[in-house]
Amino acid sequence: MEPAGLFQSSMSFFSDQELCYADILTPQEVVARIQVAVLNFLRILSSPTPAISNLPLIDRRSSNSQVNQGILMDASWIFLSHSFCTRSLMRANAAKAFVRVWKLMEMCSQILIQDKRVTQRELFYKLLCNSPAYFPTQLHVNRTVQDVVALLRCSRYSLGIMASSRGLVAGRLLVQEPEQEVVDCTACGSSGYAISGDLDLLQKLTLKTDARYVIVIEKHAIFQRLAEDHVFNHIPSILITAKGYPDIATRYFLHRISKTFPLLPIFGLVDWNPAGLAILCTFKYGSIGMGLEAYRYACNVKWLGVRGDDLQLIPQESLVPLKPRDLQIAKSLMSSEILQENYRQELTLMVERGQKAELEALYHNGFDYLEKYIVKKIIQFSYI
Amino acid sequence: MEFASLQDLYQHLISSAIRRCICSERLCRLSVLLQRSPASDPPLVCISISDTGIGSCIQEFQDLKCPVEGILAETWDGVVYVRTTNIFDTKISCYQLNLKENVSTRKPIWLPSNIKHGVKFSGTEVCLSVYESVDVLLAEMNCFFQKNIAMEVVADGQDIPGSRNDAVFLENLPASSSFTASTLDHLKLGLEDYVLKHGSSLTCDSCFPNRDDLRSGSGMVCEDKHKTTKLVVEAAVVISEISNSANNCFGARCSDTEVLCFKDFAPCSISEAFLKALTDIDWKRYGLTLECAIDQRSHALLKWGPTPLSFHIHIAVHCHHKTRFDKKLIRKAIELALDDFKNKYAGFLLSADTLKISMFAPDLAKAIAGLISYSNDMDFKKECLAILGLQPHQSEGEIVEETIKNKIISAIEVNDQRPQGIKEVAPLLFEDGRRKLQFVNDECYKGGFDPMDFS
Amino acid sequence: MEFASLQDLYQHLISSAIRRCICSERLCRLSVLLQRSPASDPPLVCISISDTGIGSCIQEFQDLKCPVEGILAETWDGVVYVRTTNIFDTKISCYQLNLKENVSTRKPIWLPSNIKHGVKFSGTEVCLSVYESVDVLLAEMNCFFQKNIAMEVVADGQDIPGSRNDAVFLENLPASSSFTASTLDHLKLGLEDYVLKHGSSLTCDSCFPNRDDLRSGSGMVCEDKHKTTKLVVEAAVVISEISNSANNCFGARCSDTEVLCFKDFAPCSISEAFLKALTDIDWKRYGLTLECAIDQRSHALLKWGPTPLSFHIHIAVHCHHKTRFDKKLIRKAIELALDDFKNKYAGFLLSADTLKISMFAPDLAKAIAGLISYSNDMDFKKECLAILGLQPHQSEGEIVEETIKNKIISAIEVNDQRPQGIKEVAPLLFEDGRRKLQFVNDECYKGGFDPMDFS
Amino acid sequence: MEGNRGSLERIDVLRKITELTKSMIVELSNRSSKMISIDRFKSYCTNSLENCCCRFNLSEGKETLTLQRESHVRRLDVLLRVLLIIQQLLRENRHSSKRDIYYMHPSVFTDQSVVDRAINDICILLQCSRHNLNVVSVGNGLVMGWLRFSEAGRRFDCIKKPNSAHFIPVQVEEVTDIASPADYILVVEKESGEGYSDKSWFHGSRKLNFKFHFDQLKYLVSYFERPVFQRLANDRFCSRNRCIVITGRGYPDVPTRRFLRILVDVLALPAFCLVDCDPYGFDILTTYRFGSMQMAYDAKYLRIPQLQWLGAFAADSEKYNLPEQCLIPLTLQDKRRTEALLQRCYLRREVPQWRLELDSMLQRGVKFEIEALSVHNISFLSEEYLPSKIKNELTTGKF
Ligand SMILES: [Mg+2]
Ligand SMILES: [Mg+2]
Repeated sequence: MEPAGLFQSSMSFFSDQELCYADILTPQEVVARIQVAVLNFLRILSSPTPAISNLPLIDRRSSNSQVNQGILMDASWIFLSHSFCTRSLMRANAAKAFVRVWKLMEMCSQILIQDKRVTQRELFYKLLCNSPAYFPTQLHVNRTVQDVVALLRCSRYSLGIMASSRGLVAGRLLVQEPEQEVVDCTACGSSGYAISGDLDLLQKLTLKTDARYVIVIEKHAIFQRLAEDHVFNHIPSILITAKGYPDIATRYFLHRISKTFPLLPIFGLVDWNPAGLAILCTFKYGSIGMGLEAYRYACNVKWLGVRGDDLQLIPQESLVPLKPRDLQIAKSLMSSEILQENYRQELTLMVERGQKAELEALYHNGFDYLEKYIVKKIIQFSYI
Repeated sequence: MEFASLQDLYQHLISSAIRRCICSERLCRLSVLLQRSPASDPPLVCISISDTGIGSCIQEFQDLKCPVEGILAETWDGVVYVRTTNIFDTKISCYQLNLKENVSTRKPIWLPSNIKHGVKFSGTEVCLSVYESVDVLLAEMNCFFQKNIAMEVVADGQDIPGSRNDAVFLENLPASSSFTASTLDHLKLGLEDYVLKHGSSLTCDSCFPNRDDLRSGSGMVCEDKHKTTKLVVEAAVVISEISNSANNCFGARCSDTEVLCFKDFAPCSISEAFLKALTDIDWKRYGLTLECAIDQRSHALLKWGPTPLSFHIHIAVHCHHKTRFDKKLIRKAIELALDDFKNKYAGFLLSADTLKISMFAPDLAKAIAGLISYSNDMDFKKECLAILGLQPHQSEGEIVEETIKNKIISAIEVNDQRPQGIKEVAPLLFEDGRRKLQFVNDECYKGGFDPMDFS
Repeated sequence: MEFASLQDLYQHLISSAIRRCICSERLCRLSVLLQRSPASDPPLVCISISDTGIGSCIQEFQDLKCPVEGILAETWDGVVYVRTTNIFDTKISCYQLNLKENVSTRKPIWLPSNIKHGVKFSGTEVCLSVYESVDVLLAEMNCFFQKNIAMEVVADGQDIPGSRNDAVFLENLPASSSFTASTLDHLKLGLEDYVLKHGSSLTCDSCFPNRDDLRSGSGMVCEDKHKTTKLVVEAAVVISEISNSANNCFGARCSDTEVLCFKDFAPCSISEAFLKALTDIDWKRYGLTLECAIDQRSHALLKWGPTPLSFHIHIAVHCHHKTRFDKKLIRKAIELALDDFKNKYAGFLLSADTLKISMFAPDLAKAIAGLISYSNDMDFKKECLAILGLQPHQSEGEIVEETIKNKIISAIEVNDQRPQGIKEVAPLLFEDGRRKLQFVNDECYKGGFDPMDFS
Repeated sequence: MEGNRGSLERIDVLRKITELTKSMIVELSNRSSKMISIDRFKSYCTNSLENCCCRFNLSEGKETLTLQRESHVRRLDVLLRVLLIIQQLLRENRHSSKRDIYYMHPSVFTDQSVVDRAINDICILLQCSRHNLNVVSVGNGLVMGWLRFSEAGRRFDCIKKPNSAHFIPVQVEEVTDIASPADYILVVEKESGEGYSDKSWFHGSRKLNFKFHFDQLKYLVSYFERPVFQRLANDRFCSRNRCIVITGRGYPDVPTRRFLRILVDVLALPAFCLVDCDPYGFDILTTYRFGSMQMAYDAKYLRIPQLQWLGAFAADSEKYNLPEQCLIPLTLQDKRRTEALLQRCYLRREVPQWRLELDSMLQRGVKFEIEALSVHNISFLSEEYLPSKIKNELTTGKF
């Protein structure tokens, strides 16, 4: 794309406020956005009433999130509305953060111009050497990256920062990377097919499936168990895990599957504890902390298990008391507007019982029980 | 009013004379004559304070109290001779009062009056005789007149044979100042004079060769809440640069600030309320860090910490028509004077926040200059230079960075000059925001714990 | 010795009689006769305490002190008649003493003695007359004899016309116990009897139908450190099961423990030292958690917590030849009794640790039984059953698990029965002892965990 | 060596379980409370060289679990429960992870480390390796580069995309048909550094839990990116260098170490290890080369005695002119840890030059991460540092 065209599209991006999430951009596009930022800054600085322009950052706090309740489908997702927090140089306690944003943009721009990518750790070291006063710890880098994401509204990956994904997929899915052989995810063994952290690549994947369900699994070990047992051949399905709280890439991959195959229901298999529910909700709605990258990858995940109804299948000794951290997560979830009513009831039950149960507790009924359990839940429409 | 010392007494008498001069709203003359009787031992000195002000009434002296015992009692018999006339009087009244008598029972002894012979003038002369050395009195009075900058005083020198006399205060005012100027201007000019002389009678040429090296600001507050008397507080601020360290002048090297205080045209001692007013001022707004305010009787001393200032700041406050000091008005007046100063002189008295922010300017400029110079997009570079008002060939070197830095600093300083509270919100980098929420702090998203916050 | 009440007095007299019986080391008879004078009002009752023990000396009564005032003074004139003879005496000495007289000046009044006519016997009779209801006296004495289990007492009933009398204590001893038994055995048997009757004179058939339901242990400590008197403390422990809850008997349902205390064959009140001895015992070694020990005057009450026991535990302590209670000896004696008990009855009074360990038995048994029953190696199964002493057809069901569990529990209990201190410690039997230091920690992986050692 | 390990049939393990069971009930029937005696293994000692008798396959003594101590009975309870689960796994020929086992009785096991210990104890008792019990680790390891192999009949062809990461197979023992044209194997640590996590939530808990919940730590570690590995991937290192790159992502798990061992044995390639210049990095290095204390009983199958230490060395900070900010002073804990490391007998015995390097770090009092090398130039690591070091190693003929 020629520079002028890029400029044009970048300018229109900043004036078109219908988009409130981070785009996956090419390095050229990101550089163009940074250039617009520089020009605007200089113009305002050199105007007859000179000023240091404030940085409008999309507000990433929960107070700025809203729930979009689907009318036709029962899908809902959160999005960030168009309110900003503002970074200003003129506020002494925020001035450093303001300069950090520009310093990071400078660094990213250099990296992108060189057509390189760095890890966040390398970025830290580079910044530590350039400006030790501004970036004494990794945390400062991480926060500033979020600011830049919220300012330029492009994904972290687009800024030239390498992302890795913990995501794995197995089951009845054929994946083809551009100019590569087709990978059959039924034949990847119990370790599955690793989801790349390169969102650009994920965007370009060709996907094919004959599955009837997508099953999102909280735990790697459960995923392995199901993959080892070839559960996807008995229940025609695609298995996905992010090994805990999902990363952007895994969520994006799931999002792509749900867009490519809109008729496939997605089931979530998580622990019966507040963290399990939070993981489910992160797949379903996104999370505020993921910043702008979170919300566009919402998927309508149904909660298959473990739920309060299943406690009869679990021996008492496998129920563990809730810990303070669990209660903290529960409290935070409770306060979230997003949480649908029947989820809220489940959470209330956990808190009232003061207990939690892990997915593995179902093994009490034998290692092959998990498969039967999934089948039973699906055919009984026992998901919420 | 009661006096503990001779100094208090004659200072009061001089201040009253000055007030009468000011009230006459005409050019007046005030003279103080010290005349020693050569015969007496210890030496008896006659102090004569005469003015061409509006004339006095007997009540002015009737209420003065003097202790029967103490130093004053030993040096002075309590007797004052007063000669006074108002502009429309046909004669000059003369009387004698013993101020050591009880106030309520005190009776003036009327002396024969002098006929004015139709000449229209007004004035007062007060005489008293004290046992005191002329040198001591002269030194004290010198000191008094040096500090008394709340008004312009012109004193004639009289050369009477056999007496020792001295011009205690003589000043050639610059052409710009005139007797028609407001009392606030007088205060400011007076403070400037005081600063030029470092508070000493000798003008120190090595420090402040001329008035142009001084920068000053002033402010005034009135309180007029349906009260009969209008309360007015005036304040003036003068800043002088601390000159090179080779200068021997002590006052020029110490960055502490003397705050002079006047009440109804007379110097006055420092009250609790006055000190409180000084400490209550938000000095940080002016880039100053007050360490402490000390009562030095004749003035308040402000000590700046932790690093001393790189310039002198001098402050004078004048309260009119006030029976007591109003903390808030004093504070407000000084702040207005400081604000006035800031608006007149960009880059001076910048707030602590602004100073802090300014320190980021070089880094910010470097980052933005970096973004320009690393770019391989020539159009972009050209456009940037154009906006900065630079020529295309100036793209290299540190000139871009320097230009941006200067622009940033000037924008920061302009921002600081805006009066507090109505600080204008700077434009957004991308002018598209519909709802601006609020400013975020450095660690902006620290507080809220989001359970789903695990990106 | 001084007495506050009539009860104290005659209890002392009876105890002295018992002591004389015990000292004679022969089968003796002790009788208490209450005889009312029908004529008197308030009724005068003659109390006669006679024994066939070793006989007394006058000193025994000479030292007794009675208050001149108080209840005792009202009901009793202070006069005791004593008739006594030793085995080698030829006559029975008779004398009268007024115990209300001052001890130092008190003089016995000698009455005519009775000739024994060559018959060899010994014994003492003490008579006194008191104003008291026979019923009250009888009830008090009954109570006294019920608790006084430190010795076996046989009282003859006497049926004298015109007198009211009662067998205050009569017991058919089991064949096994004999008068040749030691005082320790007497204590134990006495405690058993006391338990069987729940401390009431009525034997409660519903609770403890017979002595076989009781389990008991006893222990004795002597202190003989070159002292002239040998200090002996004996203790007995009896455990009875708490029967079904339908039982109305109060004592049977409350799991608190009464600790009876005797001194030189007589019940005695509870001292501080005694309570301290009780609380000092390491009850956890016996699986008991002492909540508190309360002084109930006639006995100490031990309350168990937090969960009440599922059985009754009864304790009696007897100190001989001691002027004061020795905390350590008492504690030791009780612990010996408890140890004796544990050794006799496996599974009882297991230590808290052992109880905790025992709780793992079902889980361990379940796992081991699981390893056997899930195995598809038939030979192995058969072999295991053989080792466990089970028949091949018993391989199914819970019998294997139950058997293993019992074996585990018995292995655990065997360990608990070993006397303390020489408990076998075999946690880490290294074949070469050089490394012992490194692994002494039980939680060696946890404690000595190397944070960098992840695999 | 391989043969031994592979040939241990399930049936043999099951038979060993029955023998163990029998021995326990025999003890019980004799009213003996000694249930089990476990050999102790260790991978090193801290004795001076003369007194050291560490050997990799000899037990150091026995630990007897009795019914007399609560701690022993608890351990027995866990051990028997785990043994029962393992018996079931073996009978059904299923595989399970340590974590799966933990979740079977979470309230009894209370912590993953308890289960891990029981599994180690069982391995020692049954004289087998963890995989013989059908207990597999959730692999964290990654491999890329010039390598082709099969796992349980599935082909893995890393050569096709030499710059993308592949998971190290879970069932390492089933790996066959290993083929590679590579010149060497490069092992990189990349555990995270201080403050690496984005999540302040974890940030706070990390240090607290560090010591006792290493399982949790691992979970965290897996959370972090793998910078050096990614750096090499991003720089297309394997396209320019014929090599195999492996990372265990911090402390390597059993499959990663076993996989590396098999590669080294089968391919007979030199293996180089690149770790941070800090005590953790060094400990990771020793874990690869000598095995860990926990798995000492199995060290003979896990350690890689041929592994060479490539860097980063303390002297590199000067050699490559690292800015001062990148050099982090050793904390007191770091120093203690380093001193403890220096005591390990195998360093004196086998790699005295490593000791010198470690000691040099201690003397300098600073540590740094591999990423610090990229400060001047992002591609420095892959384009200069590694090639020159490896060339040096290969040409000086240490191999
Ligand atoms: Mg979970
Ligand atoms: Mg490291």
